[in-house]
Amino acid sequence: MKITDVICPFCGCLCDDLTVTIENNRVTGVDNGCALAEAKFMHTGRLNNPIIKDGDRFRETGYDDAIGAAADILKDSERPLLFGWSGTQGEAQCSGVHLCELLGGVIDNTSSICHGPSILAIQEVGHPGCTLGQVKNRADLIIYWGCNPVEGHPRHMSRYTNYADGFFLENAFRERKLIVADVRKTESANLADEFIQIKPGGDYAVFSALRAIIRGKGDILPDYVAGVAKSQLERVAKMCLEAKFGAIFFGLGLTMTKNKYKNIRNAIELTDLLCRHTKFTITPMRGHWNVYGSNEVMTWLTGYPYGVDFSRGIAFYNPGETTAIDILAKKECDAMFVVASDPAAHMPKKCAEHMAEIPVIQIDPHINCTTLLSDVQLPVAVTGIETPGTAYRMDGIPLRTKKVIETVYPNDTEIIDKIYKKVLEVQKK
Amino acid sequence: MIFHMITGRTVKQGEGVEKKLSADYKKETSACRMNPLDMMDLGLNEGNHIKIISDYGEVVMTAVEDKTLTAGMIFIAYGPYCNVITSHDTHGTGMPDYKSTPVRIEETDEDLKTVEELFRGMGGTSL
Amino acid sequence: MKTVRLKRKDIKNPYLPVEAEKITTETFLNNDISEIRIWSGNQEKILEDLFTVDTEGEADTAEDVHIILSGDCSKVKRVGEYMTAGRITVEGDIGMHCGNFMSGGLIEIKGNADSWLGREMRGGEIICRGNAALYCGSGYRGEKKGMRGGLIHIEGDAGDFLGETLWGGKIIVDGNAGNMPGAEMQGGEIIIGKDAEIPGANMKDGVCIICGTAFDILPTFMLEDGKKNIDDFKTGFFEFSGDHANRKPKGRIYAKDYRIHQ
Amino acid sequence: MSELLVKNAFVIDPLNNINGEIMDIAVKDGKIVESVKDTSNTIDAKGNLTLPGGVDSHTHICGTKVNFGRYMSPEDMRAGRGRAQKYMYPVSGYSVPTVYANTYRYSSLGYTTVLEGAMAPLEARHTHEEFSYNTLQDTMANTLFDGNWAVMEAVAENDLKKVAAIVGWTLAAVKGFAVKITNPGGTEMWGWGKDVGCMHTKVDHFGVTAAEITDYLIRANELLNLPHSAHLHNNNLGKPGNYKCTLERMQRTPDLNDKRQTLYMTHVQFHSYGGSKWADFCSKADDVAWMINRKPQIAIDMGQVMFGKTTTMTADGPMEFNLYRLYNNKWSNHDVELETGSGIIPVLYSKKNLVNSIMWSIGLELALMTKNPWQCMLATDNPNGAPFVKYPEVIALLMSSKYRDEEFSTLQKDTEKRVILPSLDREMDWNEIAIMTRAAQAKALGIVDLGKGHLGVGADADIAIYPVKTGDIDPTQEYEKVIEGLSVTTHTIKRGRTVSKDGNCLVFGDNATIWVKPKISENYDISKDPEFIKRFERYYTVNMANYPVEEEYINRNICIETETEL
Repeated sequence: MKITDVICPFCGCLCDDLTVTIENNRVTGVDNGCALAEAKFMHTGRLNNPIIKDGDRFRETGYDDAIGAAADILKDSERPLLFGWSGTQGEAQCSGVHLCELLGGVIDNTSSICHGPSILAIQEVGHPGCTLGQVKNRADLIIYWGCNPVEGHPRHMSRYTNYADGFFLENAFRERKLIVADVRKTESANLADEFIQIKPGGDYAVFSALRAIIRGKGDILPDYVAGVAKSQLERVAKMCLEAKFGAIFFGLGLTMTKNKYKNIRNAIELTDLLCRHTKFTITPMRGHWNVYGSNEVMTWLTGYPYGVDFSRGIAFYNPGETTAIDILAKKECDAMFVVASDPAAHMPKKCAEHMAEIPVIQIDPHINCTTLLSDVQLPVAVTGIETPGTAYRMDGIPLRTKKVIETVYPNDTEIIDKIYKKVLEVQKK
Repeated sequence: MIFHMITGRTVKQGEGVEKKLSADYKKETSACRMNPLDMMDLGLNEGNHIKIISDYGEVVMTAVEDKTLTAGMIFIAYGPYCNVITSHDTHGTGMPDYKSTPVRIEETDEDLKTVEELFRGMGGTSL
Repeated sequence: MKTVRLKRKDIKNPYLPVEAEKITTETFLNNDISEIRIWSGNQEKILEDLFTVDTEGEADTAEDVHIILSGDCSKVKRVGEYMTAGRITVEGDIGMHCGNFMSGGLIEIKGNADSWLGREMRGGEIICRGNAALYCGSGYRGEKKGMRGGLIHIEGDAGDFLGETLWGGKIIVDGNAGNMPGAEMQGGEIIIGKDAEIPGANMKDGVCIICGTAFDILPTFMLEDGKKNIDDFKTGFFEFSGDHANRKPKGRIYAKDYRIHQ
Repeated sequence: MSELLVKNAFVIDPLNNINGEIMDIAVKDGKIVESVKDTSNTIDAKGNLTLPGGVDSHTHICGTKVNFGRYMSPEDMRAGRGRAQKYMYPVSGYSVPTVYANTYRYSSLGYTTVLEGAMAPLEARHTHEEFSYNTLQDTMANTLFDGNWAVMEAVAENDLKKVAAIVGWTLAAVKGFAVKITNPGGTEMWGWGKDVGCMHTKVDHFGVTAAEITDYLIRANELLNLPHSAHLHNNNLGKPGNYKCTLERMQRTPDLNDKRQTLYMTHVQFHSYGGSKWADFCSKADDVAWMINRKPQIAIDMGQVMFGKTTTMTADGPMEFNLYRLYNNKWSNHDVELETGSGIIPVLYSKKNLVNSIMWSIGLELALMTKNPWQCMLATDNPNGAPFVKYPEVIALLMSSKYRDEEFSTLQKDTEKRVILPSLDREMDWNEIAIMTRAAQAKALGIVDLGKGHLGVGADADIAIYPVKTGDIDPTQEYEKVIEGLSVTTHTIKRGRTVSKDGNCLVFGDNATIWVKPKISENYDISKDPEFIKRFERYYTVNMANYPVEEEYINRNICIETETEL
């Protein structure tokens, strides 16, 4: 059986044109998808049953037992951290926020370690953006800054930018110019008309320099800015000003490097400035398929996109204080609830060490690094393959991911709702 | 010599995110890619084991040549290996220095740890 | 004059943050301290659960109250929030957000201060004998105006984003400042005794003085002709105008020495 | 199911011509009935003012741009934080608060039905997801067609029925309620950083004008026999001299419907500006009101501005960019492919500012000079003019010239040279306020037949009881009591249940989404049109199969199926 128009639950591109072949309730083929999509749909490495840590080993158990154990840990916690959320359905994210309010915990999603700094920048200066189709149909200049779509978002260029058809471009591939800015010559950079190679940590200065050039203050600049020749910057500024529609995409090369969110603020201010001359937009290359959904859900429920502290029953937000890395590294939480992400694999060692010290509950279909630090893990259905649910694309478009095969596993929402009920029950006692 | 460590996504690392205890994932995330000239300076050949040391820890990886990197820069795919040496300092922004931790590199005879061994060292449980 | 001595009790989890915005001078005008609530993690407590309290003397106005904090207060946040008058002395370290929105009075910290010291401060004075961590004298997320008045004096070093979005008032750091002091500043004055990195990024107005070396000065700052004397002691400083990434900026950086970002 | 009796209610129910009578209201199974047998469940209204539940016919509470307003504004969020209560979740925010905050605050103001003013079809799921948390009001969504490529192409082909076919399919697919046109043509031009002005500039490439787009959508709306009329945010919003554009739009609107208006023009305050630049900016509310008074086919809402901080948000991308250039504060923009755009900036309306003071005056002038209150709804274009929590103050201003004069004396002093407000002595009565806040809105939206906006037998038992005894206070003098009395109901009853009492919500709530599904014959089913499909698949970045909003998103819902001429 072939199922068409399937949405890929891997990266923020949320490609919705996959065709998945199913035989005997197993995915046997994925058409149109990239290598990452194929790996996702043909996944292995599942955890079969709930497990509970017992001494220095795990033992298998039933769902009721594991839910009870999870509720016991959470009810005793004076500062639980609920982390993850980017790899699950919007419905589960909503349940997670409500659970956090009930517990008086801190809820944070993986954006604090991907585009959280972009959000901080947006909160300072706003965000001139658009949906990806706007870029595909109009843009004659594409800029990838600090990101490598060939590796990170393999179909981004073919669906939305350089290799996509465009309504207003006769020959989109030829008419579109591509600029790539990075600290190293990535595969994406090899495709560029103009490659800006910046010394690590120099992005901020380069944005400032471009703004000065566009304001007619180029004369004050030195010959080189962060390793980039002034003549190249002038050329790039000219390309931007001559574009009818320019679209900047940026990645973790800006958020994770020195100056963090200030890099993005500067990039946005450059975009704002260019909008006074022509049309420009800027879009973060969101990583996890539904990380933007976790920001949306948390925003409409709590008012803030990530890093929300409900310790006192009201929402308090201050990334750097209420975000997962800071809390773990400073040992400020006494229990952790992980849903649909693998912090142990992606956080600095000091954070993992604290996870080993405190009780950790994980809701995830797979055995992963966090499993090794968990006290309880409940396996669930894979959202977007075994259970449907809402997801938000990197440009904010909401889509409903599909269920393509049957499963015996409950989904994230069901498990979290059960834990919620159980916590209510034990709190009353 | 101080190297500037950048960590990031790769296709192979992405393919492995749901099988993190596999040999493929280990291979991809424990590869330290570096400029060939830097390798020459350190007397390293492709596949040599190296110890990478930062203010935050040390870890054994495999040296892999990568001409896209300029001298003084190393690239490691996201994963449990680079985490051992990554700075957890977020500078008040929530984001650690995933792309800006300074490290030192030495050749070593030590073996690479498996992912499970790495976590056992931090207090994790074996499966 | 009323003196209130608060000593942090030993508790089982020393890492758990405590929120204690009630520890401010006005609170102790009332002699009944049994109703003073503070939070330890998600648990609402009364002050005496976490502190031993020892009061002497009487006061009719906040001006006459002196709070002395001792014991490990490095996780005690929001002390002196909205303080208008009087005095707080911290014998050791203090947690985040000390002196938020403070408009008058004096806070003296004998140890180190954690991040967001004097956030959105309006007036009064904070002296920190040790180091101050990140975002000292800064604003809040998304808010255009940061500290608007008053004085913060750090005798040690300050961390990154010192005086971010500074709008008014004065910050003095005797030691080094971290990355990006005075980012987005639109007024006020920052004086750094030693070195700093990327000062005044995107500033529109205000003054940032660096008595040591200003590292990685942004290329969008323009070196003005001739050297300047700030006062009798700070002489022969380089003067930069900027940040010229902005339209008609009025900001000034003075530095004893500098390195251009290259 | 349950029965309820509201006793001793001082009822004003304009749609049923009840203007202040003490009555009992009987409720059974969520509807108003003649009488009930079981009187165990009784609310004593004690002679207090009792109105049909409030209806807001133009507000921004749910969806992509509203949420982006929240996302970018932690400084606004911290202004309105509250903790959980038994039936209330924690809330945050003032001008763009969280969904729960909106629904709780609307409920304590006595509102039971709200219309989200702008939903991009491509992002409709988002609006519906948020609707499901807006539990205490029934919800519906204006659906944006201002820059819809297929519509513009059909207009260029002079094919009215095709326009209707596209609109009909889209509304049903995205579970929308009405046709919204925001700066027609302008949002498409904004894709190139341009605007259309008013209203005869041709849109690049598509070759149609704003006037034509609106003309066609007005007629298509009637062909589809939709409950609400076309709902227009006109071109040139916020520009000095734009009143001419407003007048021309009114002038060229035909009268096509005898049950309601043919065109709903929203936040007309922002469209009644004289002058040619900010320096000679002035009110032209008298000209605009004069036209409204001659045109029964037009209904408007005020778009009142109130002083203080708020956040502006609209699908009108180019307008928000112009505002950004004035304020130089943060600015967000979000263009939606093939459909529309949007923009957001925070603003501060200040009494010290001459332009702001004139804007404040214009909104009130419009309401006071529109003779027929059924043609003028009370709204602030929440949160653009002000957050809706200011409605009681707006009402008090309309009821008291004393209050207006007192406020006026605190404005920038040149204001009096640019407006006529001080010369207006009309003071509205309770009945007129009831019309402007529920009855006229329900009528304009075409939902009276669904049982909204009135308290007749068969109506939904959506009832608001305010702690106001109209006989005991003189609203022309005691405006503070008006504000206080209308700010928090003693009871807000939704579908027969008390959902909010003295500002506390008593239930989690269970709203319904009202949407339309025009019945269109096979021949006009645009989703089967090969050319439409081809262009869709080629230029959208979402496959057509993934575009329609699934039933899962509208659990409780009321579908209005309409008989059409297609």
